[in-house]
Amino acid sequence: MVESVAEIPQKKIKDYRSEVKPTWCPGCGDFGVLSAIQRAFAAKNLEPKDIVIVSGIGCSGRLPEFVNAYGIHVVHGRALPTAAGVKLANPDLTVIAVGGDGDGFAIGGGHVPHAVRRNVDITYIVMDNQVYGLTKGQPSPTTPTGMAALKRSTSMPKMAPYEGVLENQLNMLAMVLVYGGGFVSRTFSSQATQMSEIIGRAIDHNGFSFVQAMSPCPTFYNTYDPWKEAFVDLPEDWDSADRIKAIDKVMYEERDGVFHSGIFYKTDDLPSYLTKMDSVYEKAYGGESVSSVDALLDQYA
Amino acid sequence: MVESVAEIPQKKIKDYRSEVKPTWCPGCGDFGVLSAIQRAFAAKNLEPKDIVIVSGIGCSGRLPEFVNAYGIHVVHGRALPTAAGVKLANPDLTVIAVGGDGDGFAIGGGHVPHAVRRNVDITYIVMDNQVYGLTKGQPSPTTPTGMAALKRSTSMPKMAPYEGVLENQLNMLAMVLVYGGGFVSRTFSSQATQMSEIIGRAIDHNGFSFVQAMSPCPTFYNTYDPWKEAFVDLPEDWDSADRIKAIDKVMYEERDGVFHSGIFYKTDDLPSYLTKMDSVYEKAYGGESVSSVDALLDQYA
Amino acid sequence: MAKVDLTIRIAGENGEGVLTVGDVLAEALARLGLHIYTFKNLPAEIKGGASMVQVRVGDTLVRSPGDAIDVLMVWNQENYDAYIGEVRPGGVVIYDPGECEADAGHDAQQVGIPLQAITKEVIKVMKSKNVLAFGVLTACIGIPFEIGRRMVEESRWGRRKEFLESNINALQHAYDHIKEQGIDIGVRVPVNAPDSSAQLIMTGNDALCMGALAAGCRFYSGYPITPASDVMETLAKAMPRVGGVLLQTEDEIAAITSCVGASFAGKKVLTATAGPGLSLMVEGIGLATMEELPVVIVDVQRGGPSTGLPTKTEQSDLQLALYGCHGEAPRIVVAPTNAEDCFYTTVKAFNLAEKFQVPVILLSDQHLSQRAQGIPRPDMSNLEVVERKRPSESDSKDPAEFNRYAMTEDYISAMSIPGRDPQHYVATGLEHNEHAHIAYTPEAHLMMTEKRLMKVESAAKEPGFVDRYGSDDAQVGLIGWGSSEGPILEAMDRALAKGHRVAALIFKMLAPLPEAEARAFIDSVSVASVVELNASGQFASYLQSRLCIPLRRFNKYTGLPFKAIDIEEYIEGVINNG
Amino acid sequence: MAKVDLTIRIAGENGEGVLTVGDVLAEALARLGLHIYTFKNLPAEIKGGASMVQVRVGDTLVRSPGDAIDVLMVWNQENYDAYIGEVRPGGVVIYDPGECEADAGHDAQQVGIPLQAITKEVIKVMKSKNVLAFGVLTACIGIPFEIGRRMVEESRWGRRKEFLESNINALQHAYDHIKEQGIDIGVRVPVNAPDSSAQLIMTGNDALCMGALAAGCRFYSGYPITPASDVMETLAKAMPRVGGVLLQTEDEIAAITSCVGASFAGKKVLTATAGPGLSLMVEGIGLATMEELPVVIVDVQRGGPSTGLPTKTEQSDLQLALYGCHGEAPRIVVAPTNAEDCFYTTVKAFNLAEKFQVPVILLSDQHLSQRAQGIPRPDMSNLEVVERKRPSESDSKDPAEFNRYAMTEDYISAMSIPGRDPQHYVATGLEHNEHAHIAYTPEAHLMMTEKRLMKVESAAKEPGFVDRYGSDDAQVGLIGWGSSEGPILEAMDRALAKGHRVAALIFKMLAPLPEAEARAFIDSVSVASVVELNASGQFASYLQSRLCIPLRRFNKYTGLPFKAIDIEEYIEGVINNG
Ligand SMILES: Cc1ncc(C[n+]2csc(CCOP(=O)(O)OP(=O)(O)O)c2C)c(N)n1
Ligand SMILES: Cc1ncc(C[n+]2csc(CCOP(=O)(O)OP(=O)(O)O)c2C)c(N)n1
Ligand code: SF4
Ligand code: SF4
Ligand SMILES: [Mg+2]
Ligand SMILES: [Mg+2]
Repeated sequence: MVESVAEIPQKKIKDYRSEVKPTWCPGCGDFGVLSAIQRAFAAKNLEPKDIVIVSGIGCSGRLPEFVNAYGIHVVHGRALPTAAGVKLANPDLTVIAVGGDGDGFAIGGGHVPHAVRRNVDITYIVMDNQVYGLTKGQPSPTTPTGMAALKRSTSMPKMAPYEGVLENQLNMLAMVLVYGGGFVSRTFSSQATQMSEIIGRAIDHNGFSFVQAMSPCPTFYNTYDPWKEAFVDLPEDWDSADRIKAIDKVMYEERDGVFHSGIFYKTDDLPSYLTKMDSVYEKAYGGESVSSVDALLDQYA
Repeated sequence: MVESVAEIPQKKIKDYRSEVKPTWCPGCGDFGVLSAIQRAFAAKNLEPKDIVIVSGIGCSGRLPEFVNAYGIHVVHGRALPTAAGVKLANPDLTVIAVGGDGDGFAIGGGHVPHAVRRNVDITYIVMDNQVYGLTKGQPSPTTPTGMAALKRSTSMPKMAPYEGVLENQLNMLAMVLVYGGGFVSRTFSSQATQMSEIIGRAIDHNGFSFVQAMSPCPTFYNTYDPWKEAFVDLPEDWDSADRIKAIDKVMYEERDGVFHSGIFYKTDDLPSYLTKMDSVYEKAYGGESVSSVDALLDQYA
Repeated sequence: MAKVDLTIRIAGENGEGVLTVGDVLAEALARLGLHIYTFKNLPAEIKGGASMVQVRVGDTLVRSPGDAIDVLMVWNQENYDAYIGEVRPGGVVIYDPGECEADAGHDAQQVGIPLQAITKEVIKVMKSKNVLAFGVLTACIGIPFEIGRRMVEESRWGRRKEFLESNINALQHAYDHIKEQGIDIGVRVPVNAPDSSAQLIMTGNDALCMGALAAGCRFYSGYPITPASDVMETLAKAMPRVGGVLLQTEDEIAAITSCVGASFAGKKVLTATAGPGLSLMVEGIGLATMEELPVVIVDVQRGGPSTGLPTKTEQSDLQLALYGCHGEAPRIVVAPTNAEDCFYTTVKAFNLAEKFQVPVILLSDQHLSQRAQGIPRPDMSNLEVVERKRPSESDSKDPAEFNRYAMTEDYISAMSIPGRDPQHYVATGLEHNEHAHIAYTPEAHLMMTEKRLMKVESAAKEPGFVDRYGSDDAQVGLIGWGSSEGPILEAMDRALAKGHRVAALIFKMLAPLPEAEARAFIDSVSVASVVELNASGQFASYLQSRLCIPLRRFNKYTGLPFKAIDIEEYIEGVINNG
Repeated sequence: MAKVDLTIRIAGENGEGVLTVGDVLAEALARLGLHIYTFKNLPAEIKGGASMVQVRVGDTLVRSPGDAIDVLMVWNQENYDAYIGEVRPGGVVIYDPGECEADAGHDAQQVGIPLQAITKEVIKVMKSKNVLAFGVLTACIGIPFEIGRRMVEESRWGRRKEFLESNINALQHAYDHIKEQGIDIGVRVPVNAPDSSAQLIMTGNDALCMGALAAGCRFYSGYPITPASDVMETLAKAMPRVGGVLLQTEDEIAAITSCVGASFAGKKVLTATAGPGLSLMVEGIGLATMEELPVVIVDVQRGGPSTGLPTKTEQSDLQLALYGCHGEAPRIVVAPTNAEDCFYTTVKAFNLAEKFQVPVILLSDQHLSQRAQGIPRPDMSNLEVVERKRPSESDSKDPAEFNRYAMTEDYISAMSIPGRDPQHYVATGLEHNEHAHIAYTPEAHLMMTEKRLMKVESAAKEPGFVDRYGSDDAQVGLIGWGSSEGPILEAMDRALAKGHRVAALIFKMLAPLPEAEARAFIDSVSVASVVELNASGQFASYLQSRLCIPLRRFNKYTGLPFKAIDIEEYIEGVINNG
C-alpha cells in the first residue's frame, strides 16, 4: 500500500472518477456508495494503479467502470474468489470487492464463508437493495418475507404474485459474524460521510472486512422512506469486541424496523492469510531465497 | 407419510438393509449413521417406497445404496436442491438428504442458507468427519485450523505441509442457526441410540431439519479418541427455544474441547414451504379445482 | 405481393415506455387481423440508453423484422441519429422538434410533433407521453380513434386506472393534432378486419410457457437472467393455477438439480436460462443423462461469450448445448422457429424427454423470445402428450427383481416413481449396471454407454423436426435452424419470385441430427450454405462433422437478427459470383 | 527386438499397500537403467475393492502397458480370479496359498508363497507385508538383495523409520524364502545397469507440476478430485518453496475465478481438475477468453459422464474442452503424450497462454497422470519461457490513451498489470471496445469476436504440436492424441516389423487444429483411422468438422488404456479385411 509521503500530492475525489458516466437510474443508492468509495480512496491518497476493484454482475457490479483505477468485472457471484486471487497474486494492492445482495448471497453465497475463513486482506462491500436490480426486480435473498415488500415494488408481484416471498429473509451481517468475520459493519448510501469513513476503516483492517452498504433501488423496490426512518447509529459505547452480542443485535433488527449503522464487530486478533503465509514461507525455504525449480527436481532423481 | 396403521406389520432395521454391503473402511463412523437412519425408519414403520434418500458425492454419499428405499445419488454438493425438488414434486414422501462436510459446506455451502430459508420439509444429515474422505484426506471446511489436525492425519500433511490448515474452521451448527433453521441438532455416530432418536425427531419436524452427525474417518483423520472424550449431552434443562443462546453455545465449543449432543434449537413457529404453498393455491385457484391450461390461454386472446 | 407491408420503429430513452407503444400497437394491428412481426433491441442498462421496438405489419404472413424502416418515430436526438440511416428512401420520420433537430439532408418526409411539450403543457401527466405517441402513430396510419381507445383501455395502460383519464385525453389530443395540422404520411392500414378472435397474441416466451404447461409440466425451478426471466415470471403466476410448483432458486446449479430431483420423483420439469446459466448447468445435465431422467432446459440465447451482450440476440450456444458436459453425455437439442412454434416445439420437447428419459435442451434466443406474433389458438384436445414408461402391472413388485436400466430393444427402460411404484432403486451418477447398482466393470460401462448413446440416436427418427421448402432442383440451398427460419424463407420466396431456383432446409431438431434429410437436401442443391447468427458457423461445423460435406457459411454476428434482405443479397451473391 | 520385456502385475485388496510395491519396483528397475511403463487400476472405494498395479519393464523404450501378464502376483482369491485370464500362456503366477486356491487348469507356473502367514507369524508386523511381497518379486527376477535393500531404505518405506527394521527383515526373509525353496521363475532382468543418475522417475502428474513451476507458474487454486488431486498435493509442498501461493478453494468455480483474478494481477496461474470440475469451470473459462487472460487448466480425464468412473481412464472430455462455454469462446487445447511430455507440454501450455492471452486446457488422463516413467532430467537453462506482452516504455502512461484490447496485426494487445503499470483499465466479461469500455454496438462485437477467434486460430502455426511416424506411403494411417501415443506407436512398430505399411499422426495440440498436417497425413494414407479412448469418436468428429473427410474410428471405452495389441489387431483387421 502506498503511504502518504510528503512528495505525493493529495488526491481528490475527482481523481477517482473515470471517464465513464454512471449508467444507474436517477436516485439509485449506488451513486452514494460510489462516491463514498472514491472519498475513502482520496483520504488514503491511493494511487489508481495500486487499486483493484472486483465486481460480479448486477447494477452494483458496474461500479468499477466508474472508478479511475484497475478493475475486473467478472461473472455473476464470483467477485470474492477473484478478489482473493488478485490480492494473493500481489499483496501490495488495495483490493475491494463489490456487488449486490443477489450476486453475493444467492449465486455467490457459497464463497462468502470461505472468503471469511480464509481471511485474505480484502474489503467486501455489498450494495444491498434487497432486490435483483439488473434483471428487473425479482426478490433477492434479503427481500423481506411475505406481502410487505410487494407494496413498495412494481416488479416483485410478478415473481411472488400470491403470498409474496415465501422464503425467510437472510441476515448477511449475522452470517458473516458466525463465519468468523474480523470486521463487520453496516452503512447506508444516504449517509455518505459515515459510509466513506467505515469503508476507510475496512480497508485499513488487516484481513477480510465486510461492509453491508444499504443502497436502495428506487426503480424496483423503493425503500428510501422506511430506511431513512429505521437507520440509527450504533450506541457510542458499543462494544465491538463481542461477537455474540453483535449477532444478537443484528438478528432481529429488520423485523423490528431498526437498522443500526456502524462497526458491529472488529478484532485484530485474527491473523490474515498473508500473515500466515509468511510463516509458511519461513518453513518452506527458511528465510533464505526461494528454491529453484531445478532443485525441486532432485526429489525425483 | 404412512401412518402406523394396525394392519401394516411393524418393520425392523433389517427391512431397510439393501442387498449392497457397505463399502466403507472398517471402523468408519458412517456405519453408525447408517444404522441410526435405518432404526429411525423402523421406529416410524415407513414404507421403503415412500422414502427417498438424496446424497452428494463423498464416502458419506454412498449411504443411499445401502438402504432399502428409493435413493438418488447426485453430483458433488447438490443434495439439498435435489432433495427440495423431490419433496416439492411429491409432498407425501419422507425425504432425507445426506452428505459429507465437504459436500455440504464447501462445494455445496451456497445451497445451505437457501435450503434453510426455503424451509422445505426435508431432513439434512451431515456426516461430519472434518475431512475429505473419498478423495483421500484433504482438509475440509470443518478441519481445525493450524497444526493440531495434522497430528491425527497421515493425509493432511500433504495439503498443509508447513503450518497446517491456514483457514479458520467453520461452525455448521452456528451457520444453520443464523440462517434461521427451525430444527438444529448434533449427534455422534458412536451413540447410535441417541442418533436414531434425534433423526426420528428431525423427520417429524415440519420444515427443514438439520442433524450434524459427527462421524469419524479413522483412515484419514482419526478423531475417535478426542471425540469420545469431548461428547456430552446437552443439559436436561436446555432451553431449545432460544436461538441466540444456542449460537452462543455452539460457537466456541470445539475450541474448548467440548461437543454437546442433542437438539440445540427447535421451533414449531416457522411454517414450512409446503404449508405456505397451501395459501398460494388458495389464492391461485380459490379452493376450487385447478385451472385448465386452455383457460390460461385466454389471457393472450 | 402484399398490399400492406409496413415497418414502424419507435425509439426513445430506455425507461420512458417506448416498448409499450410498440407492444400495444402490435396488438392493435393483430386484433385487426393483420400479421405482425415485432423486434426489440434494448440496452443492458435499466434506465437510460437507447431502447427501440419495431413493428412490421402485413396483410399476409410477415416473417422477418423488415428490411428498412417505413415509419420511424424518435423521441430524442440520440435515437434520431442512430436510426435515420435505416429509413427507406421516401420514408417517414416523426420526431420531437423540442428534443432533436431534423437533418433535412435525408430523403424522407420528416414530421415534427412536440411530444414532450404537449405532454408537459397540455396533458400534464408525463406517464401519458407514450399514449400520446401511440395515438400519433395510430392516427397517422389510419386506425380509427375508437379502436385506439379500446386498445388503450384493454392493454396494460388500462390496468393503471389512475392514469386512464389522462391517457384517453392524450390519445384524443394525438388524433386532434394530426387532423388539425393536416398531417398525412401517405400510409393506411386496412381496418375492416376479419374476425380475429381465434388468434392469440403471444411472444415466443409466452408460447413456450403455455406449451410447457400444456405438455404437463408441473415443476419449474430457475434463476433470473435476461432474456429468460420472463419465462419464470409468467410461470410464477400460471404454475400455481394449475397446481404446480415454481421455485426461484439461489443459482442455476440449484435450478437444474432441483429439476433432477423433481423429475426423479415423477414430475415433468422445466428450467429456463441464458448462456451463462447453461454453462453452469452442464454438470447437472450430464447427471440427468447418466440417471436417465427427463428434464427440459430452455436456453434463451443472447450474445456471448461470458456476460457478453445480455440484451442482444445470437445463435451461439449451439456447441455448448450439443457438447457441454464431460464424458459421453448425449442429450436431445431442439430449436423452435417462431413464436407459434415455441408452443408446439416445447410440447414436443417434453414428449421427447419423457419418451427417451433424457435431458432436452430447447434453444430459443432473445429475438424470438421477445417478439410478439398472432397465432391460431392451439387445440388442446388434439395435443399429443407423452408419459414416461413405467413398470407394468405384470412386472414383479419386488425391487430386487426390478431392472431400472434394463437393456431393452429400444434402449428405453421402465422407470419407477417414489411413492407410487414399489420397485424402489437408487439412481446414481456413477456408472452402474441394469439393476442400478454401482459398477465399474468394462462390461457395465460398455453396455450403459451404448444404451445412453443409442437411445438418443434413435430419436433422430422422430418425425416433424426438419422441413424442406422451395425448389426441388435448387441452385442455392439454404440451411438454417431455429429462429432464422422466417428471414430465410422470406428471402427464399423473394428469390423464387425473381425466378431463381432456391430451397431451404430448416432444422428444429439439432441433436440427434436428422442426417438423412440433411444429406438428401445437400445432394439436391448446387450450393449448400448454412445461415446462422454466430461467428464460427457452429451448426455448419456440426453438420460437417456428421456429413463430411464441405458447406458454405453465411454468418451474422452483430447482436441483431437477420433481415430478409441480408439473406436475399447473399443468395444473389452466390448466384452471380458462384 | 528387446531382450527384456516383462509385464509384472501385483494385485491385492485396496488399502493393503500393493500400489507401493509396484511404485518401488518400478523405481528400482528404472534405477537399473531399464525402461518402465506402469499402469494402475484402482477401485473408487477407499478401502476394499481390488487394487492393482502393473509394471512393464524393458531394455528399450516401452510405450504401452503390456499385452499380457508375464508375472502375476495376487494376494487373494478375488484378484486371482480377476486376473488369471490375462496371464500369457506359460507365464508365472505367484499367489498366497493361505488366501486363495490356485486353479491348476491354467497354462502357467504357479508358485505359492504364504505372504500373509509369513508376515503374521515370522515378521510380526503387518505393515511389512508389502515389503515381503516386493522382496519376493525382486528376488524372483534376479535383483540382488543389496539393491532391494537400498530401494526399501530410500523409498517411501524408508521414511517410516519405526518400520525400517521389520521391513528389512521382511525383505531378507523374502530372499531367503526364494532361495530355500529353490524357486526359479525363469526370468531375470539385467542388473549391470548403465549410469542412470541423469534420469528422473516421475508420474505424469509429477512432471506436469514441475513443468508448471519451470514455466513460471506461481499461483495455483484448485479443489480436490480424483485423479487430479495429487497435482494440488505436489504443488502444496513445492509452491511455497519457490515463493508461490497455493489455495485449496471451496469448489472448482472458486478455483477458476481465483486463477482469473491472479492472472489479471500478473501471475502465471494453474488449476487442475477432472471432468466434473471442468464442467463447473466452463463459465469461468469463457470469462478468461472474454477478458483475454492467460490461464492454464489441467483436466485429468476419467470415465464419464457425471461422476462416472472416477478411477478409470478415458479420453472423453475432449468435446467439453473444445466447445464448453456459451457463445463463441475460443481457447487452446493441448494434450501431452507421455510422462516426460507432461513436463514439456505443460511448459508450452503456459507459453501459449501468455503469448495469446487465452485460457489453455491441457487434457491429461487418469492413466497418464499416474503412470511412472524414467525421463532424462530437463535442462532448465535451455527452456523457452514466454511472458505476456506488456505496455512498452514508449507507450503513453496515460490510462485514457491506453487500449488494452488494441486491434493489432496479430490480434494480441499489450496487457497492463495492477501495481506495476500506470495504464489502469477495467476488464469486463461484457462486450467491450479496444479501450476496454463496455460496448454493445454491432461494430464492437464484430471486431472483438474476430479478435478473439483469429488470435487463437493463429496459434495453429505454433510448431511442435503434431508428429508423424512410420511409412510415407502407408496403407493404414492411425491418428491419435494425447496419451494413446505410446500404444499406437508400439502397435505401428510391430506392424512395420511385419512388413506392413503403417503410419501414425499424433496430435498434442487439438485446438486450434493443425489442419494442414492433418490433411497432408490423411491424403498420404490409404485408410485413415482415428484411435481414441471414448465411445463416440470425439476427435474423429472434430477432425471431420474441419476437414470434411470421412474417417474410420477405433474406439475403446472400458475404462482401461489401450494395449498395443488392441491396436495391432485393429491394424491387421484393416489390412486383411479392408
Ligand atoms: C450465471 C448468471 N446467472 C444470472 C445472471 C443474471 N443476473 C445478472 S445480475 C443478477 C442479479 C442482480 O441482483 P443483485 O446482485 O442484487 O445486484 P443489483 O442489480 O441489485 O445491484 C442476475 C440474476 C447472470 N448474469 N449470470
Ligand atoms: C464437482 C466435483 N468436484 C470434486 C469432486 C471430488 N470429490 C468427491 S467427494 C469429495 C469430498 C468428500 O468429502 P466429504 O464431502 O467431506 O465426504 P466424505 O468422503 O468425507 O464423507 C470430493 C472433493 C467431485 N466428485 N465432483
Ligand atoms: S434498477 Fe435499481 S439498483 Fe439498478 S440502477 Fe436502477 S435504481 Fe439502481
Ligand atoms: S475414508 Fe474415512 S470416511 Fe471414507 S469410508 Fe474410510 S473411514 Fe469412512
Ligand atoms: Mg440487489
Ligand atoms: Mg467429510
